[in-house]
Amino acid sequence: MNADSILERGPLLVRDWLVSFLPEPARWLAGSLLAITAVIVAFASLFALLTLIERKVLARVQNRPGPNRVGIPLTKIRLFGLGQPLADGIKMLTKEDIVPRSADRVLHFLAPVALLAFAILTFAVIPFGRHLVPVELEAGVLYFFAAGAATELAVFMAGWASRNKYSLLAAMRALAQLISYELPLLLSVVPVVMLAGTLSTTGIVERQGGWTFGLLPQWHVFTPWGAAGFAIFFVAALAESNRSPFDLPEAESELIAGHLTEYSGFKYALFFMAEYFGMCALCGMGVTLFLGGWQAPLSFLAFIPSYIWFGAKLMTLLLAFMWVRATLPRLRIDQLTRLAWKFLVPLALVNLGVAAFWSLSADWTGAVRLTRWLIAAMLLAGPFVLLGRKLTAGLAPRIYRYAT
Amino acid sequence: MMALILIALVTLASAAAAMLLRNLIHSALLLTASWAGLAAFYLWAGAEFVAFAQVLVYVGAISMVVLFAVLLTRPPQPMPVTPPNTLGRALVALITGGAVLGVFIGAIVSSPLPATAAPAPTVSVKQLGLELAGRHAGALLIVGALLTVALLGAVVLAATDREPVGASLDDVRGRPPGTPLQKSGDAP
Amino acid sequence: MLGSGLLSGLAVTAKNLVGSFHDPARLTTVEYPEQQAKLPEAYRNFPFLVSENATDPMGTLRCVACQICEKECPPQCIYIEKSKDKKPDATGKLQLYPAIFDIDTSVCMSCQICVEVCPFEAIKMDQVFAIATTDRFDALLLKREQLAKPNAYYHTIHPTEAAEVDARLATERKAAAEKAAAAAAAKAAAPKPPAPPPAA
Amino acid sequence: MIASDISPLASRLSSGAHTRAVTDPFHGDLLEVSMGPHHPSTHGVFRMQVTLDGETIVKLKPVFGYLHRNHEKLGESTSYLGSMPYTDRLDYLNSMTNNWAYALAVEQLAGQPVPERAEYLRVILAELTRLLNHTCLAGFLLQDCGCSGTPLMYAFREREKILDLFEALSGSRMMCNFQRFGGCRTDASPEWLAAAKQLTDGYGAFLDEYERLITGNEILMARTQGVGALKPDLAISAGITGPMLRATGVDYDLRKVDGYGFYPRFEFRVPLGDHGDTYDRYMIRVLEMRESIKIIQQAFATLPAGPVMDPKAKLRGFRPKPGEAYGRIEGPRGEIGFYLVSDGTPNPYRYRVRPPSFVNLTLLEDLCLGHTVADAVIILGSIDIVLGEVDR
Amino acid sequence: MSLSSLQLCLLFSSALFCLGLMAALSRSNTILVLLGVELMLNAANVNFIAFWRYGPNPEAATGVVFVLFAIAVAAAEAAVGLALVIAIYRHQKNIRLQEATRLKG
Repeated sequence: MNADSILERGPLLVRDWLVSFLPEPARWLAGSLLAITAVIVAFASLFALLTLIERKVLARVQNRPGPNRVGIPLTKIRLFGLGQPLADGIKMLTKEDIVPRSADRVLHFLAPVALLAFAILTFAVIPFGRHLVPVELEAGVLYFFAAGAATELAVFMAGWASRNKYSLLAAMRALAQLISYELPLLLSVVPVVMLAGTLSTTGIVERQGGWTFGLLPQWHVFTPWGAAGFAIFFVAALAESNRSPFDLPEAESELIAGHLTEYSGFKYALFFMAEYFGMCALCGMGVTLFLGGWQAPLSFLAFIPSYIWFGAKLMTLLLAFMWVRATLPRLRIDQLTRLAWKFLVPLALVNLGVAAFWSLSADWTGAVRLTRWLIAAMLLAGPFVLLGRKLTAGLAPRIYRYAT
Repeated sequence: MMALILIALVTLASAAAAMLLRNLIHSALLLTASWAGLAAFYLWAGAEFVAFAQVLVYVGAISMVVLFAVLLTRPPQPMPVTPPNTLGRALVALITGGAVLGVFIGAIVSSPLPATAAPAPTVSVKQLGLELAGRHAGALLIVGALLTVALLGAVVLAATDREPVGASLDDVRGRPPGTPLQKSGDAP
Repeated sequence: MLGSGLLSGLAVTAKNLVGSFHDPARLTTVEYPEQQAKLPEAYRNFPFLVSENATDPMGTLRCVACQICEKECPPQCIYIEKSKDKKPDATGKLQLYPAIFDIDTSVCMSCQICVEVCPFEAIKMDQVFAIATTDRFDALLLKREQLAKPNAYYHTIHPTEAAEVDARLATERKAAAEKAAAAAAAKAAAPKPPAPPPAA
Repeated sequence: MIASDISPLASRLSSGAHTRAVTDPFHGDLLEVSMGPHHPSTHGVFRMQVTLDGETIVKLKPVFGYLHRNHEKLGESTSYLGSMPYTDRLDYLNSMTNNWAYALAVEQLAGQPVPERAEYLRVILAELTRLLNHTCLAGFLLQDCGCSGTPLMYAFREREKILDLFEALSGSRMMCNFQRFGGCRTDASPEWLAAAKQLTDGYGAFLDEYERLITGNEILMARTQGVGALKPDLAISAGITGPMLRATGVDYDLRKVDGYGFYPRFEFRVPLGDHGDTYDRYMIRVLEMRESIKIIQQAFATLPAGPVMDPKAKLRGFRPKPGEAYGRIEGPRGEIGFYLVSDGTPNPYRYRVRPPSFVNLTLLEDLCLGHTVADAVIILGSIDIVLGEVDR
Repeated sequence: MSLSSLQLCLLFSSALFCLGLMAALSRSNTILVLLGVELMLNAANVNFIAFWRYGPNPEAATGVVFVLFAIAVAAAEAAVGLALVIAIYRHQKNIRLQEATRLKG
C-alpha cells in the first residue's frame, strides 16, 4: 500500500548506496549498468531455475519425479535436484562446438548472439515493480514489440546458416509463424493501449491500480475485452516464443531439432537461454498488460512488495506455459497459419470493437453497468462460437459402428 | 555529431554491401541491419516513435517478407555470376548514381542550411496521435484503405492453386521424378 | 465448442500433476540403485550350473556333460567339453562331468530352453542382471567356476520351483537308490543260490 | 538463357555453378530429405526418402532392411523349439502373439492337441498383448503428433503393469518365449490370475482417462482426421490386415473369420471405421482395447482347471511328419502367420513369416503423397510398425 | 569547410538514395531492385526527419507524421512487390527482370 515503504524502495536504495561511492559524473552510468546487470543476473538465474522447474513439472505430469539427483557437488546432499542447471551448464560449456563445413559460419555464429541480444532488449521496458523499470519509455509497448519482432529473424538465420535441410524447413516455418502471429499479438494489445490511453508500460500498470468495492482488483483481464485479449495474447505469445503446441520450428518428431539441429555446446545453450528469456519477456508483458503488473491481487495484500507480486504472476504464467506444453499436441504449419488468420485475427478485431464499446459505455451506472457486461460478453461469445465452428468445420469426435 | 557519422557509416556500409553481394539472403539480412541503422538514426534525431515503428515494420515484417520471397523463389540453378549486359548496366547505373549524388552533394554543400533547434525537439505519442487523428485523419483513412487493398492484392497475386491434398495419386505417380507439382493452368 | 477438448486434456494433466504429490499410483517410478523393484520369482536372466553344496562346487555339479543344452541352445552360446574321467554324483553313481562349460552371455538370449531340455536339473536361470563390465570379451564369457552356484542359492531365488525340483530329485534318487538296493540285493542274492554243488 | 551471350569466364563459372546445383538442395523447387534411419520418429531404423515441394510430399520411398537379421533362414537351421525365442524378437512388443502363431503352425504340422486351460491362457495373454500394443501405439502416435511425452508416459505406465504380469508369468518382460507346442510353458498361479483380473478391471478407467486427455482434443482431430485416408479396395488389394484394414470399414478379423483358439466362445464386437484415416486407425485401436477387456474378463470367468501342457507333447527330439502348415492369428498389428514345411528332420525345411507390419507398410507412399512432412510422421505412426518385424 | 548537422543528415540521405538508385538500375534480380526502391524511400524518410529536427517548426510534428505514412506505404509496396515477384517466379521459374517481359501469363 505504502508506495515508499522501505521494502518497496529496497532495490533503489541498494543501488543508490552502491553508486554513492562513485564520483558524481559516473553515477548515472553506473546506475544504469547496475540495473542492466541486475536484470540479466535475475533472469539468468530464473532461466536456470526454469529449466529445472520445467523438467520437474513435465515429469510430475507424466508420473515421474524428474531430475532430483544433482545437489551440492561433492556431497551427498541432493536438494531436489537444484544443482541440475549447474551440471547442465558445465556440460554445455565443455561440449565441442561443431559447425558444419558447408554452413555459413558468420551467420551460424551470429544467430544465437542476435537472438539473445534481442531477447534481453525486450526486458528494458517491463515494470518489474513499482519503482523498477529499467527504461521509462513513452512508447514502451511499441518498443517491446519492435525488439521482440526481431527474434524470429535470428531463428531464420540459424536455420538458414546451418545448411541442413531440416534447418531450412524450420527457417521457413519460423518465418511463416512470425508473420502470422505478430498480427494477433499486436491486435490483442491494441485494446489495452486504447483504454489505458497510453503506450507506456508503467502507465498501463497504474491504470489497473484501483479496487472494486475496495477489495477486488481492476485488472484488465477482469473485463470482457481484457479476458478475450488476454486469451489471444496468451495463444499468440505461445506461438511467438515457439512453445508447444506451436513449436514447429524445432518440431522434434518431424524436423529432428529444426533450426537447432546443427548447434551444439555453448551456442545451443545460448539458444536455449534466449528462448527462455523471450518467454519470460512475453509473460512479463502479459502480466503488465492484462494481469495488473505489479499490483496486488487483493487490496489488503498490498503490503507485500510489488516486485514479489510481479514475480508471482510471472511464475504463474510461466507455469501455465509449461502446463500447456505438457498437454497439447503440435499443430501443422497450415493449421497454425489458419488459426492465426481465420480465428485469432478476426477475434482480435472483434475484441477491438468490444473495447471501443466498453470505452464509450464507461459512464453507464447502476444496473445498466451490468448490461454493459452482458453486451460485451455476448459480442465476444458470438464471434468466438462462429469462428470456432468455422475453424473446426468437419472435425468432430466420431461414432463408430461394429461388425454384425 | 560523432554518433550521427557512425550511424550513417554503418547504415551506408551495410546497404552498400547488401546491394553488391550475390547471396540474396546475405543481402536481405544486411539490408535489415541497415534498416535498423536507420532506426538508430531516428532515435538519435529524437523521433522515438518513428524509430520503433521503423524497427517493427522493416526489421520485423518487411525483412521477413523479403526473406520469404527469396526462399520461395529459389532458382532451379544458382544464378550465373555475371548475367549478360551486367557490366554495361552497372556502368550506366554507376554513372547515373554518381551524377545524381554529385548534384545532391553540390546542392547540399553550397546551400546555406541553418542548423537551428540545438536541443532536440520531442514529440509525445499523445501529440502524434492527436495529429494523426485530427489534421491528418483523411490521410490516415486513405493509408488504411491502401494497406487493406495492398494486403488483398498481395494475397490474390501470391495465392497458389495447389492440388487439393491427396486428390489424385495417379497424377502424382505418373509424373517423372523431379517434376514439380504444377497445375495444368500454369503451363506456359 | 472449440476448446472443450483442450480443456479436458488440461484437466487430466493437472490432476496428474497434483496427484503425483500424494497418490503413489501417479508417481510410479522407483529410484533404481537405492530402491529396487522386487523381482518376480519367475524372473530369468542368464543360466547357472547347480552344484549340490557350496563347499565343493566343482566336485558336486549336477551336470553330467550330456551336451543336450549345447545342442538345443538356439544362439549356440554354450560350449561343453566332457571330462576324460568319471566322478561319483550325488547318488554315488559314477558320471562324466564337464571339463569345460562356457556360456557366452554376450550371445545368450535368456530363452531358458537349456533349462527346459536338461534332464538332470543341472542348469537353471539366474536372476543377477547387473553384469555390465568394461571388458568386452572375456568378462562376458562365463566359465564353469563362475557359473557354478549351490543348490541353496537356487532355493533363495526360485523357492517354489527349487522345492519341486528337490522333491522330484528326491523321489528319483529314492527310486534309484531302491532300485540300486534291489539290484544290489539281487546281486548279493544271485551269486548265492546256485552254490556250486558239492562235488559229489 | 542462351549460351552465346555468356562471356567465357562467366560460362565457366556458371557451368561450375550448374554442377553444384545437382547436389545443392538449396536450389530448385524440390527438396530431397532423407528421414531416417536416424530420425526421432521413424520408429527404429526405418528410412523415408522424401521429395518435398515446400512441405508437401511429392515422392516417398521407404527404405528398410537396416535391422535385417536373417530370421527366416535362421529358422531353417534351428530346431522347431529353437525358433520360438526368435519369434519373440520379430515384433518385440508382442512376443506372446508371435509365440502363439508359431505354436499354432507347429501344432498343425504335428497334429498336436492343446489342453483347454492352455487355450484359455493363450486367449488371455493374446488379448493382454493387444492391450499392451494398442496402448503403446496410442502413446507413440501422440508423441509423433508432438505431445511432450505425456500421453506416451501414461501409456507406458499401464504397459509397465502388463509387462510386470508377463514377467511374473514367463520370467521375461518382453521376450516371453512362453508358448510351447501343445500348451504353455508354465501354469498361471492363482495370485497371478488375481493380479491380471485386477489390472483388466482397472484398464477401462485408464482408457477413460486417456480419452479425456486426448481423444476430444481439437488439435489431434485437426492433425489426424482426413490425413492418410485409405480406400477399402486399395487396402484389400494390398493385403492390409488388422486395425488398419478395419479402419477402412472392411469387416475382417481372424478371431471371427478363423475362430482359432476358443475365440468363438467369447462375445466381442469388431469396431469398424468409415474413413480409413489416421484418426480412425487410432480410434479403432482404442475401441478394440475395450473389446479386449471384455474378452479377458469372460475368459477369467470361465477359466477351466487342468493341465496347461499336453502330457504327450515332446520337447526334446521333436520331429514332425513331412508336410506343411500355415498358422495365423489376429495379432495386434494384423494377420501374423507362420508357414512351415517339414521334411521330417528336427529343423523345418522352410520357415516363412507373414509379418503384418511389413505388409501394412507397403502403402506408406500412397498414404503420404500430397500430405506434409508432419503428416508423414503421424501416418507412419498410425500404421504401427515394428522394425524387428519389418526387416526380420 | 564545416558542415552543419543538417547538411550531414542530408548527405547521408542522398548517399542512401543513390545507393538505392544504383541497385535498382544495375541489378537484374527483381527482389534486389525492389529493395533498392525501398532504400530510396528510406532516404526520403531520413530527409523528412532531418528537416523536422532542424527545421524552423519542430513542434508541428508534420515530418514525423509524414514518415509514419511513408513507412506504411513502403510496407504496402513491399507486400505487393514481393507478391508480384512470386507470381513472376511461378510463370518463368526465375526472377530475372529482363525476362519478365510479358504482361500475360
